[in-house]
Order: sequence, then structure tokens, then C-alpha cells
Amino acid sequence: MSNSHAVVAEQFDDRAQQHEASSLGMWIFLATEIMFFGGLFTAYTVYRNIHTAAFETASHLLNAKLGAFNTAVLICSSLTMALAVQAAQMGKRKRLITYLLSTMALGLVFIYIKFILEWHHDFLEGLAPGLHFTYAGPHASRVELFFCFYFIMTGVHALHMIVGEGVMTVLLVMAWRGAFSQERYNPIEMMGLYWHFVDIVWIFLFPLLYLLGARF
Amino acid sequence: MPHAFPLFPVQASSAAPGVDQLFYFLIAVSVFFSALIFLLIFYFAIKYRRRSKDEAPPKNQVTNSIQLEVLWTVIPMVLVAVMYFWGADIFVRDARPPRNATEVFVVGKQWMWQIEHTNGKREINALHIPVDQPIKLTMTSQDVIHDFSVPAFRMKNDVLPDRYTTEWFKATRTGKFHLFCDQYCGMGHSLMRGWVYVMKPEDYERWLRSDVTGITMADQGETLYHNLGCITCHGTGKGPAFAGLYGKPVKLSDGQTVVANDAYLRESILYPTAQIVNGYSPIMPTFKGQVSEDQVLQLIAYIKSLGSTESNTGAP
Amino acid sequence: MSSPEVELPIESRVHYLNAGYGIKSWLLTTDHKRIGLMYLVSITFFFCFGGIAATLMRLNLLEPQGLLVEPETYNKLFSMHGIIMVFFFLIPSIPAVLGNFLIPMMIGARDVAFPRLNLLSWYVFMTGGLLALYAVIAGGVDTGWTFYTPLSTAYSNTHVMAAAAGVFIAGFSSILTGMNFVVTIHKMRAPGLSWFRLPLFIWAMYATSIIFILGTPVIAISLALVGLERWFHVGIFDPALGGDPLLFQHMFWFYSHPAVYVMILPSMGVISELVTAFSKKKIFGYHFIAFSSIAIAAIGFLVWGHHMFISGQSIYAGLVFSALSFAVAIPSAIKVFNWTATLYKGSISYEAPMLYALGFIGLFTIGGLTGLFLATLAVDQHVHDTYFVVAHFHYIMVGGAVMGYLGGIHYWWPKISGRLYPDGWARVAAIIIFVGFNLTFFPQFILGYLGMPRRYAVYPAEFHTLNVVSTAGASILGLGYVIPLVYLIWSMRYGPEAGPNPWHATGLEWTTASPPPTHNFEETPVVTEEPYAYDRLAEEIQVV
Amino acid sequence: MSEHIAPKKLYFFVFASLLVLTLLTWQIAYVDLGQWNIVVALAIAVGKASLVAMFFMHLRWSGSMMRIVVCAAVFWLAIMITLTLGDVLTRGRVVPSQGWHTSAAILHTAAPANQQR
Repeated sequence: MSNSHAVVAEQFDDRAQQHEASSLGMWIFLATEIMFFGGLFTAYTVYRNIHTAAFETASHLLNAKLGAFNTAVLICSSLTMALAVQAAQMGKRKRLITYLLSTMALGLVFIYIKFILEWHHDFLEGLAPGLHFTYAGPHASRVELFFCFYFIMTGVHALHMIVGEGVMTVLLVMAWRGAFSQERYNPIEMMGLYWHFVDIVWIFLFPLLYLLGARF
Repeated sequence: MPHAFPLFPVQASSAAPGVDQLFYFLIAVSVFFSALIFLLIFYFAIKYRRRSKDEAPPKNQVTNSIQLEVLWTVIPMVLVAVMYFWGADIFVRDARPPRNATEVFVVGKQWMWQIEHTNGKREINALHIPVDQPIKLTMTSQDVIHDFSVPAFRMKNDVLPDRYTTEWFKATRTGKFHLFCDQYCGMGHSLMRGWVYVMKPEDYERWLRSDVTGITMADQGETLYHNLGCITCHGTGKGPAFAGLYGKPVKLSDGQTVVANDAYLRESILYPTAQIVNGYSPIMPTFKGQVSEDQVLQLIAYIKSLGSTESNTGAP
Repeated sequence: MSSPEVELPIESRVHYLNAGYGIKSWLLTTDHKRIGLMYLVSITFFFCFGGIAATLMRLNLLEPQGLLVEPETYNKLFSMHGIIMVFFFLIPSIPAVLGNFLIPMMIGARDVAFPRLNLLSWYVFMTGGLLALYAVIAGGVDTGWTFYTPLSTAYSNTHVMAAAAGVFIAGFSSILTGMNFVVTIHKMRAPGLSWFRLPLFIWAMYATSIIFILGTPVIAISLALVGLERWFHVGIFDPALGGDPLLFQHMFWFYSHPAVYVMILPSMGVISELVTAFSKKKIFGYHFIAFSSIAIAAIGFLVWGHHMFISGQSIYAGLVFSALSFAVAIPSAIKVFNWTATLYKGSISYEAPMLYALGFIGLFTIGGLTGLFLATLAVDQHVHDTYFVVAHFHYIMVGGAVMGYLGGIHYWWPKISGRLYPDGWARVAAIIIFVGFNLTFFPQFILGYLGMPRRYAVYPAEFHTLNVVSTAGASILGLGYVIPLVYLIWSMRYGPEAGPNPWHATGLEWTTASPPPTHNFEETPVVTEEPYAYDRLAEEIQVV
Repeated sequence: MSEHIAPKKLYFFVFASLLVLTLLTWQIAYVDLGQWNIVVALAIAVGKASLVAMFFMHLRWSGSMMRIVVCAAVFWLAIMITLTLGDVLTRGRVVPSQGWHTSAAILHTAAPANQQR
């Protein structure tokens, strides 16, 4: 895996070309992800504009404190991920493993809060459209629409995190076996880009879902 | 239809000649450019054909001409600009029903058209209208998206669930014309069609008055107003009064002002808490599921019939 | 060029086709040429499938009351025809077959940038395709290829989920392909191959890839939302919850209108190659054709609302979308004029690919011009959702995209297989297809203006004559499509050897052997001149 | 290219700014700004996202092509949102005319638009 022969794949001329190609490929992939989430954001924006008051009511049913805390957790994991990439760039195997592990742990904290503390709670409150929806306050049907989007958007986001955790596990094993070096850290760098992107998506989901209208 | 093989549909509405003229213009442009391209290709293809297998490629090839590029950019631009404004002009005019139009109400459902006239006369998969008189259709669907299309009138519009769309036309010749559902709506889509009967005004009046109970849509709406218990709030001041409401601006509790039109009234009946009138509390239950689309239209017709009275009491 | 190795007969030379034998050497290959061929076989299968559905539809319409099937079955036929042909034939046709095969060769690379992703994209495509096939076999789907809500979410009780999942999954194959192409074109070009020395096919594929990348994710998420709404009975587009069925139409057409350019842009790229090669002339207005491809891809994203003029969309939005739709006509017109001008003072020969190219220009002209009718608000209000629309988009998708695809397959077949097909048969087939196509679809313009709605299983009797003409044309068209299938397969074994450059064309792909070796070139080529240098004699590309 | 190795100090500085901004956006949600709450919240989100993209994702040191890719996606997303909203927000407002439910109808309150009975 780590011998110099395998560092450059046969279709490339040299390491620089390979590195540029994979970075560009990753960014293009992230562009497709922007459009993928973008579809959801478009639909959400349209409905928020039609049903402004109802969406604010619904937003206030969410726990903004947990949302803010989770944002902080994800930002921490972004930091450790950035440091992991830096460690990989400098060829520091031990530090790389430590930072990867902390990133994964923080990711799991986020998922725990999301699923157990929030989703489960929302479900018990009767805020899960299609499964258990009992809310009967003002704008009930539009609140249901909001919660459709809440679950889909956070669900797709959480799915991306779970995929990220899976890939990171593979990278961790590879790092353990010493597959990365100063010459070959591309996969870690790509992983970093993906993870930061997932963070950015959450940075937008947080105000859009939790902070609509003033809470007082 | 006397011809077995017509090339153009009959013009039976005031809008048809305008649309057809624009269509002829588009055909003229298309024929001109198609012919130009075809002739040039044929001419070049024959004139510059390769005469022997090992003919050398031509020398001094012309591969660029800014003048030509500008020419064939600008000319199409001018032509499409003409098309755009011409088409937009007709389209915008067709979107504005005249004030004196006779209203007819259409409910689409899988797979039939239910039509109700204001005097309470109903018909299915047929629409009787008088000639030379503007007709405005207010349309909604009980299930999926349909489309009310009358090719002879060059007019169509989609019919959506939970929403009113409109279209209007003025028939200019009497006769029987196709009515199609043009938006694919499931299994019986191609059977969801009928006829538009354009009649002389006196025939139309006779038709309108035959087999009719004498109960207008507004009357039926008034009955519903009592039976559904609307009167207990809207007749007592607990809810907003209806008299003189239709077409007026309404101030909502969130500070917005909306006009009390068909769409607003419909939403207020089915989703009462969505738009609360300023000064009232959101206590009205939803009537979604309790009233059918045609009953909603009857209630609206009733409220509309109270339109001109400026009194502040509830029911007249 | 005339290295002794090339002179050897095909059998005794190692090339990409005989570099490995057995099913495994194909299913696990990362060679872009083999992957292209795997796509060729797959989409030919899907094309036959969609074609059979079309044949049954046309037969049914022989009688106003329906000759063969119940309306219920007819609805399933046209839905499957649309879904299979659009998502599993037209969209992958030129990009996945010719694009995969040619892009690395045209830019002098050994392979695409990410060969394993390339193979993955084929598997993803096949997974999607098999799901769609499952939907048919399990009983069909009847929503049309447009999946409009609330029909698809709440009312249809057919296999919408399987079909939508198939399209959703196949979408990721487009995304991977687009990603691969953009990176390949950016990073893998041979020394000296600057942007304006690229063949126009590459420009077209680049524009297509932009649409793949920016559009496909949106259809994926829209169909996912339809699936979720159907699955959990929640109301994302359900008006009862305040949802908006038109929002689905917006999201659907945001991808699906640009998808039309995914079909036609690659064909335009192919035509640019064919017109120059068979008139032995430099392309007229290279820069204008190149940039008009990019312009079409970019403006193509701004015009989707013209599918919704009469859908209950705001008339203001209609006015904006109409204007933008006219704007996209300009770059298309520029291309047609430039191709025509390329013929001027050329040395034109009429092998089969050229017949397809000239047919394309004619049919695309008609298809494009009738598009103006649909962009014109008032006329669209009459012809929307009628056979006029059906005729228009078949002129673009079949008269345009498929003619370009067939032209391209014929042109590069000697490179793909190393052998020549019988040109006489190929010319006959091209003419039959051209005639059959016009006979099938031209009457539908008239039907549409007369008011015959699309997607009708039964129809009023006065539309009978034109429908019979159309069906007659379809039978000729169908015959035309079978002929190439036969002689191309025949030629793979019995065709005479083609040699590296049977057309005496320019372009890097013609400098290597036919069929090419696994890594395309013996040595990395160096490019020293502009493309289509027919004014100098061929074979001037210097191999260092 | 992104072979650039950024100093640790910079990462921690960006991290701290992100946390401060998160705290800020959360607290502002408890202040009533009317329509502006969402605008402020999104403006802060854009700021945070740019910080992450520029420094954590090394966009600041990357080639222009990467930036073009990101800008293209954001731009196309903006197109999708703008044109869709353009329809939704102007829908139902039929051109002011002699029509029924329009501002013109308000002006003519005295005249009954259409006598039903």
C-alpha cells in the first residue's frame, strides 16, 4: 500500500497531477452535495415564506439549547479534523490517530444528542409526522409540514455523518497500519473536506430550523 | 367537423384569431429558416461534393467571420424578441377576465368534470355557455392535477387541488366543441373529456332555466351556513360578519392585509387558523373533510351574494 | 503513425479487446474503453425495451378506441417508455458510451482521472436500471416519467417507489460520470493541448458534465421527497398540509429541463466532429460553437418554468421564464449556422455518419424552431400538453440526440471494433430512419395544433387519419433501427480491418491503432496545432 | 495547491471565532428583531460557513478552480431559490385589471363586481 510505486496511480503522470485531480474531484463532489441539500433548502425556503407564522410556531417547539450545543460539538469535531489533516501532512502518525479518534467521538456525541435527546423526545411529544403526530395547537397542519422538513433535513444530515464515521473508521485502521505518510495523505485530506462540508450544512440548518422568529 | 383531415382547428373564441395570427407568424419564420438551412445544405452538398476519393482537402479555408456571426446572432435575437412580446401581450390579456364575465364553477375529479352554474344548474362533462359573452371559470380539483382545455377556444389552464385557478373566454360561434383534460391524471385521463356547447343567448336562457330547482348556488350556500352552524359565530359577532366582505381588504392579526377573494374565503373555511382576522380569536374549527369542493364554492357564492350590503349585522 | 505494430492483423496484436478474456475481465475492468462498451450494451438493451413500449403505444393508437390494450396498460406503456428512454437511454447514451470511450483518447490521456469510480458508475447505473425493470415486471408504473404529485404520492397504486428509486440511483451514475469528465478534461490533457485546441466534442462533453454535476442532485432529492411522502404518508407536497404540488414541478424541471441539454449537447459535439471530418474542412467559428455549448448549459438552467406556463404558476414567473427560454435559442441557432457554413467550399463525401449529421442538422432545426412556439406564452397556452409538445421533443431527442448518437457510433465504430461495417447498408438505414422519423412525428405537430392531448389512450375519431400516418411512420422507423443493430454486430467478426484512420480525420483518437491498446497510446502525444487541421494533409500530429 | 500546512494557532483562532458566533446567533434569537431575526441568523451562518471553508477546508490556499466550483454551486442554488420564490411570491396576484380579486376590486367597492341573483 505504502510503497512508492503505488503512490501514483497509473493514469497519472506524477504526484502533483494526482493530488490536484483528487482535490478537484472532491470539490466537485461537494458541489453536487450543495445542490442536493440545496433542493431541500429551496423547498424549505418556499414553505417558510408561505407559512411564516406557522413555521415560527413550529420552530419554537424545538430545543434551541440542544441545537446550539450540538453546533458547538460539530465545530469542535471540525477543529480536530483540521488538526488531523495537519498531522497527516506532517506525517505524524500518532497525532493523526488521536485526532481522528476525537473527531469520531465528537461525531458520535452529535448523533447521540440528535437521535436520543432530540428525535426520541420529539417523537414522544407527538411531533413525528407519519408516525406519531398529535400536535393540535395553532397551525397544526403547517406545523406538521415543518416537522416533515425538520426530520428529513436533520435525517439526511445525520446520514451524511454516519457515512463519514464509517469512512473514518476505515481511514483509522489504515492510519494504524501506517498507510499514510507525508507523500500520501490524500484520503485524510478528502475526508477532512467532507467532514467540514457536513459541518457547514449544519451551520445553516441550525438557524433555519431552531432559530426562526424571536423566542422570548 | 366537416373535414376529415383539417389542418387547423376551428376558431371559436375571441382569443383564437390572435393566437392563430401569432402561430402563422411563427410558422412563417420557421419555414423561412428551415428552408434556408435545407437549401444551403443541399446546395453545398452538391456543389462541393468530393469528386474523387483522394481529392486533397481544400486550400485557404474560410473558418471565421465576425460579421457573419454577429449577423446570425442579432437577427434571431430580434425575431425572438418580437415573438416574446407578441406572445406575452396576448397571454397577459387572456389572464385578465373582464368584469362582466358570467361565472361558472368547475370541479375536476378522477375522471370527470363537474360543472355548476350560479343558478344551481349542474352538469357533468358538458359546459353550456352563451355565445358572445365572456365566461369566467373558477376551477379546482378534488384529487390530482387536471387541466381544462378547449382547443377551439385556444385556452387551457391546470386545475389544482386545494387551490382555485381561473380561465376565461368569449365564444364567438355557436356549436359543439371538444373539452379535454390535458394534464395527465391517472387511469381514466383520456376518458375525462366532454363537450362545450355554445348556444344562442335565448337558447342558453331556456336551457339554464330548464330542469332547475330554483335553488341557486348562493341559496345552497345559505342552507349550509345554517346547517353547519356557521351562523352561531358569524351571525353573532363572535366571528367576522360576511355582509359586504367579498372583495374587500381584510386586516389580519399578523398585521398583513389580504383581499377577501375566492382563495381567501376557501382557505378560511378549510384552514381557519392560517389567516386570523384582526381582533378575533382562532377558535374556528376546520371544515376540511366536512364540506366538499362544490359546497365550498356554494358557501363562497353565498358570501359573495351578500357582497353589496354595507350593513354590519350578520345574516341578512 | 505507421509503426510496424499497427500493420499487424487485429488478432495478432494486443489491444484493449483481447487484453483479457472472460466475464471477469470485463466486470472488473477499469479501462474506460471497456466501460464504454459495457454502457453500449446496457443502453442498447434499454433502448430496445423502450422501443417495444413505443411500438405497442403506436399500435394501440391505430384505432381511436384503442386497438390493443386498456387505457390502464397504455398509461403504463408511455410511463415506462418515458422513464426508460430518458433516464436509461438518452441521458447516458453519448456521454457514457462515446464520452467514456473517447474523452481520454481525444485529450491524449491513458485513462480517465478516476477509473474505479468510472466502473462504479456503471454498477450504479445497472442497479438503477434493474430497479426500473423490476417496476415494469412487477406490474408497471403509471405516473408518466414526470412523477407529478399528488398523482405519484397519493393516488397512483402502481410501482412508483421502485421506478423512482431506480431513477434516483441511476442519477448518481450521472454525477460520478460528470465528475470524472470534468476532472479528466481539466487535469489530464496531453502536453500542448490547450483549451482552444480541444475538439468540440470535448467542449460539449464538458458542458454536459456541468449539467450532470449541478442538476442531477436536485432530481435525486426531489424524487427522494416523493418517495418519503409516499412511504410515510407525510405531506411534503400535499396541499392539505399547506404543501405545494407546483414546488415539485419546479424542482423536477430544474433538473429535467437541463437534462434535455444533456441529451442534445453531446450530439452537437458529435455533429461538429462529423461535419468537419466529411467535408475535410476546419470548423467554421470554432470559438462560437465552443462557447455556445457552455452558454446552452448555463442558460439551460434558467428556463425550466416554460414547462409550467399553464400549471397555475404566477404569470409574472411565466413572463420571465418565457424571455429566458427565448435566450437559449440564440446559441443553438449559432451552432446550426456555423455547421452549415462549414460545408461551404468543403470537399464533402457522404458516408453514413455524414448522412446522420446532415439529418441531424435538418431535424434539429425543425425541433429547435418548434421550441420557439412553446416558449411563446400565448401559443403555448394552446399547444401545451398536446401532441405538438410530443412532436417537438421527439424532434430534439430522437431527431437530434439519437441521430447524433447513431452518427457518432458509425463514425467511431472502426476505432471501437477495429473493423468496418458495410457502408451501403449503413446509408440505407440512415435514410430509412430519416424518412420514418419524419413520417412518425411530423403529423403529430398538426395533431397537436388541432388539440389532441398527449398521453391519451383513446381519442376522438377526427384525429384518426393522422394517427394512422404516424403509426405507419413508426413501423418504418423501427425497421430502420434494427438494420444497424444487425450489421454492426456482423462487422465485429466479419468486417474488413479498418486501420487506424479510415476517414483520414484529424484528432488524437485517430493517431493510435484500431482498436487501441489498453493505455491508448504507445507514447504520450504532444499537440502542436489547432483542431481540425484539414487544410494541411492529415497525420500531422507529431508523436514524440 | 492545498499542500499548504496552516499553523495550529490559526486553527484555534478560527475555532474560537466559530464558537463565539454560535453563541451570538443563539442569543440573538431571544431578541425580537421582527423580520430581521432570520436575516441576521443567516448572515452569521454565512460568516461561519466562510470561515470553515476558507481555513479548515484550505480554500484560502487552493487553486482558483476550486473556488469557481464552489461559487458555481452556490450561484446555481441561488438561481433555483430565486426563480422558484419568484413564482411562489407573485402567484395569485393577477394583473391589476377589471378582474375580481385584485387591488382594482378594492377601488371599486361600491360597484358590485358581479350581481349573482
